[in-house]
Amino acid sequence: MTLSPDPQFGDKLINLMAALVLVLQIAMAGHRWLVTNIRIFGVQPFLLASIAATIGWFNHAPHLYFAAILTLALKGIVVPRLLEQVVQRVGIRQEIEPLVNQPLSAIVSGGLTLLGYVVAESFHRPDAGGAPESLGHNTLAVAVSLFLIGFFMMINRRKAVTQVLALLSLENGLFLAAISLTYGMPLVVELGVFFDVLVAVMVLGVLVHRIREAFDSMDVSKLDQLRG
Amino acid sequence: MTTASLLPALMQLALLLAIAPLTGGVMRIAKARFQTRRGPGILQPYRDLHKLLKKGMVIPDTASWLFGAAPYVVFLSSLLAGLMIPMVAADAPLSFFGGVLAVVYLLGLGRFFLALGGLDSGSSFGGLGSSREMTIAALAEPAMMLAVFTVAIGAGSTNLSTVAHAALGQSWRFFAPSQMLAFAALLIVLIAETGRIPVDNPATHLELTMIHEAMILEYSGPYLALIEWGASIKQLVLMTLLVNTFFPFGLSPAWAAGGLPASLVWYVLKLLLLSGVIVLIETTNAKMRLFRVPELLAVAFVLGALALVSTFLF
Amino acid sequence: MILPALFLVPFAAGVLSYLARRRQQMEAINLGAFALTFVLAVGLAAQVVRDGAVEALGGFLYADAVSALVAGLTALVGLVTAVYAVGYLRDDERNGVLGGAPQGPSPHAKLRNCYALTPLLVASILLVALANNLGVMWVAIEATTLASVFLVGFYGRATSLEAAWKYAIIGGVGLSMALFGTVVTYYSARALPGADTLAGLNWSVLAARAGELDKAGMRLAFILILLGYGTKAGIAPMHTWKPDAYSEAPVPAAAILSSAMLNCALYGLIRYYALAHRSLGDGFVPQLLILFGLLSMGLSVPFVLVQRNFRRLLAYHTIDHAGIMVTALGIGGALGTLGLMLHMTYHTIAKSLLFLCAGNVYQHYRTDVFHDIKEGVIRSMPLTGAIFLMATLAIVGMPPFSLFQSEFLIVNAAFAGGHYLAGVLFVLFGAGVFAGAILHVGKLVLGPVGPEVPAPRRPWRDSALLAMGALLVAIAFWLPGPLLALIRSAAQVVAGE
Amino acid sequence: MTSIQLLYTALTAYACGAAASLLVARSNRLARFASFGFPLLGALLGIAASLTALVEGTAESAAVASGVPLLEYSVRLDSLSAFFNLALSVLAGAISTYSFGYVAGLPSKSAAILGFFYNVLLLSLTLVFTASNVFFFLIVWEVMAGAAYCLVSFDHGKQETRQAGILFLIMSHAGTALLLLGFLTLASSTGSLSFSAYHHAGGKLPELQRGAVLLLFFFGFGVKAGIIPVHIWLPAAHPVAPSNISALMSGIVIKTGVYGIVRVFFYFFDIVPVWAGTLVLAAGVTSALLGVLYALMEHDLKRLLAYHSIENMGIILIGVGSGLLFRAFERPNLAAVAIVAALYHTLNHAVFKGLLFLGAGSVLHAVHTRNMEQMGGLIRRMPFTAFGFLVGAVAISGLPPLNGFVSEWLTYQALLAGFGATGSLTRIMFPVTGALLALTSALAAACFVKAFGITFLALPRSAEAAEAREAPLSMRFGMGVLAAGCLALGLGATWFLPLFDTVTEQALGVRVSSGLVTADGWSLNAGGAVSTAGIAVALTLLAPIPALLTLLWKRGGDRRTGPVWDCGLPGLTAANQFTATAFSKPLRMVFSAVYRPRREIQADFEVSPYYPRAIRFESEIEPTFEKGLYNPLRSAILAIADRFRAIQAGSVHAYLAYIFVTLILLLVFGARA
Repeated sequence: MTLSPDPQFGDKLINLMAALVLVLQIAMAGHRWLVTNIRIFGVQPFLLASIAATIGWFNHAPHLYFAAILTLALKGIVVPRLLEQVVQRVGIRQEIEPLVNQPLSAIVSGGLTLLGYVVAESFHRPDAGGAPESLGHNTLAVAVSLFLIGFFMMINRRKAVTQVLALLSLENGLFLAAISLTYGMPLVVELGVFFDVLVAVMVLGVLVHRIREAFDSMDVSKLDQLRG
Repeated sequence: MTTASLLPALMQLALLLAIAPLTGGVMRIAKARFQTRRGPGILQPYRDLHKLLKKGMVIPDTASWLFGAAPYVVFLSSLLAGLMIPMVAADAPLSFFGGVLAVVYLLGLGRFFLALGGLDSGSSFGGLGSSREMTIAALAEPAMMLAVFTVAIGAGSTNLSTVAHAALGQSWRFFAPSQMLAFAALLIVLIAETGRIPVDNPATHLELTMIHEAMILEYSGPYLALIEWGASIKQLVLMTLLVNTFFPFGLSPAWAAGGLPASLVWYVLKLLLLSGVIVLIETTNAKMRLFRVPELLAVAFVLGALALVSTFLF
Repeated sequence: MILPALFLVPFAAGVLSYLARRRQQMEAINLGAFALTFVLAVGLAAQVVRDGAVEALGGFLYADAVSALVAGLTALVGLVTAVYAVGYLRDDERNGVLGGAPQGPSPHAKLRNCYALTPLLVASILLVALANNLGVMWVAIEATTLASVFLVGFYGRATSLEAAWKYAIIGGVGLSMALFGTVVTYYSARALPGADTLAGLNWSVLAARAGELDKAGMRLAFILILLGYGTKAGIAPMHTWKPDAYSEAPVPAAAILSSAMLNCALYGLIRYYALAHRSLGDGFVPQLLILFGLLSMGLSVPFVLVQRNFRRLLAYHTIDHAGIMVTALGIGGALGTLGLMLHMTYHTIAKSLLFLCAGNVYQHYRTDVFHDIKEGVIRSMPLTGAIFLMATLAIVGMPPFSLFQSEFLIVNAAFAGGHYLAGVLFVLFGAGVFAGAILHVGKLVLGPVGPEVPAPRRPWRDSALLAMGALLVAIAFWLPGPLLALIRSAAQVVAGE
Repeated sequence: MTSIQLLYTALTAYACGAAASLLVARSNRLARFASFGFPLLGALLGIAASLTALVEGTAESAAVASGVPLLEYSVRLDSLSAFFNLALSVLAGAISTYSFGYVAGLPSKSAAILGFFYNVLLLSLTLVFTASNVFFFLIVWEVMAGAAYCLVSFDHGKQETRQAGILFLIMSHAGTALLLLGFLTLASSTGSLSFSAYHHAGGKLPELQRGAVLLLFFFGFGVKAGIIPVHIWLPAAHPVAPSNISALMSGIVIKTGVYGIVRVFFYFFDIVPVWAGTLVLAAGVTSALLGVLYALMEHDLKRLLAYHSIENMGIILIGVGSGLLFRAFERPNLAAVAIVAALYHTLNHAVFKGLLFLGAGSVLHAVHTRNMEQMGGLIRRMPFTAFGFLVGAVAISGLPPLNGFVSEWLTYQALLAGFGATGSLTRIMFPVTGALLALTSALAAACFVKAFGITFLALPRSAEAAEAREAPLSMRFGMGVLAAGCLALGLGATWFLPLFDTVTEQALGVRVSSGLVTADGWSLNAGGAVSTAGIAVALTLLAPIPALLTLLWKRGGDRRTGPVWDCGLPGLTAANQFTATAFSKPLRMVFSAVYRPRREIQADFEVSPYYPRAIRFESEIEPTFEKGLYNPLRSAILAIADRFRAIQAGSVHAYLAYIFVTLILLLVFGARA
């Protein structure tokens, strides 16, 4: 409580961290190595948790700390570990082999970021940036961009694990939107969402495992028996 | 039906029965003369009928009751049609039973049964004749209807008595283009319907060219007589239709004793003239191939259509 | 106390079944629970008809007529499929279909999965209908996906896993969009008093003050929700998981997915429609809905026409009907929403019945490809065949079956509302789907006597079939007064009148 | 009882029949009595109801609300409804009687199922003719189609039957879709679903909508009526149904299309544009002529009859179309005559086509084939059926003095009057139509000479035909009723026609049909007189003449049977006889432009081609509409649909991309107001 809560500062801080998350996301989209991807993904939750904590601090919203901790624990620590284990155990190739090559992916990601800003424009109120109650609202553009880039990654990834990874990174955008726009959903909802994410990761993990057993491959583009 | 109309009916009936074979005889002898032959004599059709009626008959063992019914239907329908047309007086005795449409359809009824009779024996000639007869009749029908319509539209009614009265009222009507065209169309139809050259040859018994004769090949004796007689009545009906609608000169307006003899004379004269025309056509043309007949009838159809168009053009 | 019990009963049944050791126990638990659920749902409906909307747990659960209708339909489908499932799964077990891969789960484990997951699925669907908070509703809808992924992958075949994967991934993306929409909605409601409490995302609160919502926010939220819950409902072009999932899931589960779960996704959409429409007015929201509805209807036509597999055919039918209902929602107004609610009711009954019929055919012939069945189904299975044909006629909107009534109301509403093009396309696509369905099912059901032996008696399956079939015929001619009242007030809730 | 109460009892009887036939499905005998006894009763009640309504000229209505707004079950029995119901009831009575015997050989369950759908069909038909709001009309309309589908598919073991049923149902539904659109356009302009609100409402629509509505209704009802070019289901579906059902289908189900057209064009519109009347007239002529031409080429007895149904629908539409034109030219009296002609032909066609199909059914029942080339000689084995069929054949050929002649005569008179009554360009259409009608009816006569001659006359062409047995009493009775109907409607035309007074009065505000009958009650008088009764009497009175002639001369002549002239071959066999194909050969050649015949002759010979061992001859005509219109359409639709399958090619990436692109598009174009 020594630091005086200057909303202006908070706003800058949040924007900076949000921008970092976005950079990481684009880096993921453009990066070639699977393990690196997982690691980058592992860094994102730290930034997100920080954003949550910052907003919670400036708005005196203690439940955001809770959300921050949950995110950190779940997405920052548990999920990356799990994924790395899967990668180790399955022994899949390290290279990602996206459908669209890396430079182009990066360009597409840039375009999607642009779109994020276009969408968020109607919500953008530069004058209100300093007030604590609208702190972080301007990160909506980042959130939308994160979401879209994550979505793009899902399309762009061949392997089941990488698709899961992309899905989770897409949800990071959601989280950012939730904390920055609304300072977190009501706690029950927040808990439910986390629980669902957890179960979803488990479900997808089991599926990945079974698919590998059944197909001897993690390449989901080979799953094309069901047509028409 | 009152007794007043019964007498004319009986008279016309008698006239029909009597002069129908005669028309055939006249035409036969005229044809012979045109071909510089002597011919069989004008009364030959009566002799033929007499002979046929007198003879016994052989019914095909494959035939059913229909075989026997057909000659009666043919005969009766022609006869009834004859009572619906004006012959010597504009007032046809049974014109209130039906106009020109009824006449056409009654003749159709006879043809229908005759064709069935042709099929009934099981002989392939009968079938062949029925098939060709029905085909030609069907193709002649639209031309006939158009011509009939032209006449009916002119008179404002399909009732033949009304038509005849209307015709009497307008002298020199024939020279209206519509009437001439309609007459031409109907003449072609008449030739087709009565089975004359160039459509059919009533005198042939050559397998491949027979139409009407093939159909009735299995008939003999009195049945054949009825069919022949019926056919001659039909021919007379159509000819009468032609002469009295298009050339109503001398036609007595009603069944009044005064006008009748003159009317009868006129009637016979007109018939003779028409017979001459038909015979002229017969002798100057060769029989057509069956599949050329539709072309002829198409000509008739076009004539009929033109007739119709000219009723409101001129 | 009906409200919490309604979803807790199947939830408990799911947990208990997972713990149960013997098949008979699982069957008994399922049957009992679903029967109880059905009774509770009817009780709830009666209460709602009588008293209007009810709340429980301090407003956490809320049931108005729409909720009661969706819950009631879910419970009905649950009960009927539970009866059917007993026969179906026994048959599967007898025929060794559950054997699976050597290292996969044992047949018993599979059965347990099925018997545990089905009630959980139903429980989450019921929670969707009963949750007042839109966030909780999202959680519950996500839960339905999670509960059903393994149902889709039940048989463990390569194709089942493929279907399950697609279902999970596409569903995951869809629900992320829906969550995003939920967040944006919450954001749009920030100006409302009490926005920062749990009740801030309660539908009953939002709906009452929908006019005060942030318009730009609601617009974005609606797009995201439409795509998100639309994915769950299988609206084109987010429909692609549907044929795969429906044709691979065990038939009782497929029946639930195609009727109750569709309703639940539409339910989510309907709730948001009410908010967005009240906030944004006519124009954007209805147009978007009509556009996607017609796209779904139109896109299902070619697939229905050239379909080779009857379970996939039914899936495309569901896409078509999702489109119909979304179009109806877009057309809106008193008539459109009434048509929607009626259609939801009728479709639920007819579609679940169709899946049950398809299940019988599939189990008897061991194939779901039209071409492989050379004889007329009606010859070896008269009851199934006759009901299959009847239900097909019903689902394509052939009178006297009641789907005609609802579709008629919808088209009528379209014309009355000036959506002429939509009305014409609606009818056109309807005719296309009709042609396809009759072409295929007519050939499947009717035909010569074949070499196949007549099917043995199947008491569980046939009684489920008969019950549902009788219901389908009955509602064609007569809708009970209270049910009609429920449907009408549900329509009023949506139309906001 | 009032007419509507009678109608209710009739409906109840049909409903009981449907329910009872399923309840007693275990016994064939009971099932037959339930399935056909109740509808017989219903038919009698229906006749009573219709006659009451027709004579009194009342229009009673009743309604039941469904609870759902707008959806109401309402009926109204006005004179037009009553008239169509009369035709239905007459036919239903005869067919029900016939069916007692017809289904006797079926397994009891099949008989019960047949009976169930039969009753449902009758019930829905009655309601189609009386339903008085859009919702209810469409329901019963589709129920009718559904029941008819089930009946057509009754013998579904055969591929042909299944395909015909499906074709029927799909086309019928497509027609219903058009109707739905038409009705809804009316509904959106009037704000009501009740027929009574549409009275003359069509004319008030904007021009474009009015045109659209007219076309929608014409083709929507036209499908059911089987008019060319939307007819192809009819020759497929009618032959494969059980014959009693074919009779009902051809006799009355297709008439629902006529009912609809008349109802819409005359009641919902005060005046339709000239082009619409011309369209109906042209469709009528086309259907009539092409219908009979296709019929001529058939040697499947029932399909031949089915094509004749198309022909007769054409004739009916000629009447309707000229009625519309007269109305457009403000000649209500003439319009009324035309309508009377059309409606009378509707009734007549129901009776004689019903009779012919029942006759064909008896033949099928006896020889188990529809192929005429395997029949022959049945007149001796089945004299009653043959006579019934002959009566039907004479009637359908429009020959006096039977009923077909009367209605065709009225049609001719309407057409003739049209020449003087309408504008200069349209007037020429009428006599040309008349000429083509004449061609049609002459061809019909040729066709029935063939149908009757090949089927019933000469030698049997197959062992089964030689062993044929006459139909049982109930079947004969059913045919007898309809044969008597042909006679009565023909000879008693002057007596029946005044029934149309209330119909034309409600439709056009004029009563003409009593005026068509002359004061003495013998003749019809409309631009010419005709008296079928007179013709019949005169024929009878003249009959002694030929009899007398033959008697007078025949003293010495005897009458013996002998063999047919067989060109000296050893005896006539069935193989020497003229065949149906041969019979229609001249017409096939004359109209080769229409038929585009294809023939193939293959001769096997050993030494010289002049002495062939075997000759195989194959000839078929081109199914123009199937080949030129429907097959390409179908293939195109299926090919396009097949292309769409690429969307669902199994790639989860593609699936995700669809969603992604949609999302992007919506965000770009939709997110900002």
